[in-house]
Amino acid sequence: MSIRVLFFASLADTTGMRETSLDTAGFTDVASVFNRFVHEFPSLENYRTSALFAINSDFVSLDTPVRDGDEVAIFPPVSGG
Amino acid sequence: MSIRVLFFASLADTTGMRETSLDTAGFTDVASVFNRFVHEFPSLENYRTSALFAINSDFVSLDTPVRDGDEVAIFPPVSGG
Amino acid sequence: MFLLVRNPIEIQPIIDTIQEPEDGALVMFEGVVRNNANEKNVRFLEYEAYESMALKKIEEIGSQAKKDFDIRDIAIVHRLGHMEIGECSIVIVVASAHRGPAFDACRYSIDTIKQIVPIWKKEFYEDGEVWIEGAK
Amino acid sequence: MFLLVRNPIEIQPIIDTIQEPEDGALVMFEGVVRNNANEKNVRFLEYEAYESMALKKIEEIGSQAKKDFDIRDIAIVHRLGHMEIGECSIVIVVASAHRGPAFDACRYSIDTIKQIVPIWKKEFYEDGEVWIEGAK
Repeated sequence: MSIRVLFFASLADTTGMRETSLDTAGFTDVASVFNRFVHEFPSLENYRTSALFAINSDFVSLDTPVRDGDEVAIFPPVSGG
Repeated sequence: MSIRVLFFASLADTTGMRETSLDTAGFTDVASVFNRFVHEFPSLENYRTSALFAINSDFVSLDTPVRDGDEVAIFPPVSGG
Repeated sequence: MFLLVRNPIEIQPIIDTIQEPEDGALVMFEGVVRNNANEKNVRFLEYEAYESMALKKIEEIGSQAKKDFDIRDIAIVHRLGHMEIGECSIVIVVASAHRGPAFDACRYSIDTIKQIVPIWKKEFYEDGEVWIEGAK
Repeated sequence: MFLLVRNPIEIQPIIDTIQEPEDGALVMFEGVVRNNANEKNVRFLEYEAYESMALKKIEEIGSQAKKDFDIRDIAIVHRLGHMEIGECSIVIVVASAHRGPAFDACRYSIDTIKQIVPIWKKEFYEDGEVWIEGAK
């Protein structure tokens, strides 16, 4: 009963990790997952409005529910191309 | 005292020539040159409104004067690219 | 043809892969690494991606381009990793009978890639390095 | 770089000729010989030009593109003579810092070339041949 959480680019630098797992218990939506990491890495708060969120490779918003087995990705605005 | 006249593409086919020279005498403007060839090749008349005219590689109109030594080109609408 | 690669991209093999005898126009875009940005000299770049999602989004953009514009096919190849000045980070090739839709589809695709595909560029200067966030 | 040529055009050498380290975007157009036109099968094409004027007009269009759009450079190479299906009749490469002006300049250039450059295409079908007059 867990979710995988991925960070990329500056957010991987901020959290010092690219990937981690969370026990699903206690996490209801993307915001609850994000808040969990803001608690550990306060400067993540700066990204609350600019960060992008995806579940299983589709964009979602902070109020999207998370489910067991989901891959949740948190990343800054993109700059590819 | 002459002008060079060039034909291209379907107009070279119509006139059976790609290049010829005319004595300047009697030719005042592009129209007078064009009319000279319409007289010899009546089907050229069909191109009076669609043909393009150039003197020394610049587009001109039927009423542009021709001068000794000019290179006058007469050709159909272009289709390059 | 939608690919993420880590080696230099060559445009001619991409053209050869997608071109068909009924095509009359190819419109192509190459993004290349510039030697300057934000008034600083850039030494080189690194591109990182959320690869599975990036490829999925690139495929979605290509499919949308084929739906929205009268084109026959589109190829999008994005390179990841270390890139030197002048090297190509992305190639888009659009093939169609006529040029208008090919221009429109190519423009749409690169604009949308820069907005939504999870790939990030890190610029390395003489005096440091910066993650670029957000499209230009 | 403005050329009329009679041999096959390769795009990469043109890119290599004009690209500079300050360029961030290349937008390219290739016109290629289609296997059909006006609902007929095309076997091959021949292009004829008023060469001195064609080159002059191509140079003027390239200069105008550099004046009107914020691009660094543009190359235009048009092939003349016999061309088989799938072969390239024209390549345009626009190099600039940013993509927007490069797309606009490339589009402007091919549109204008098709309107004013004295080059004509003859289509050869199974049952005859026709001079094409006027741009599409």
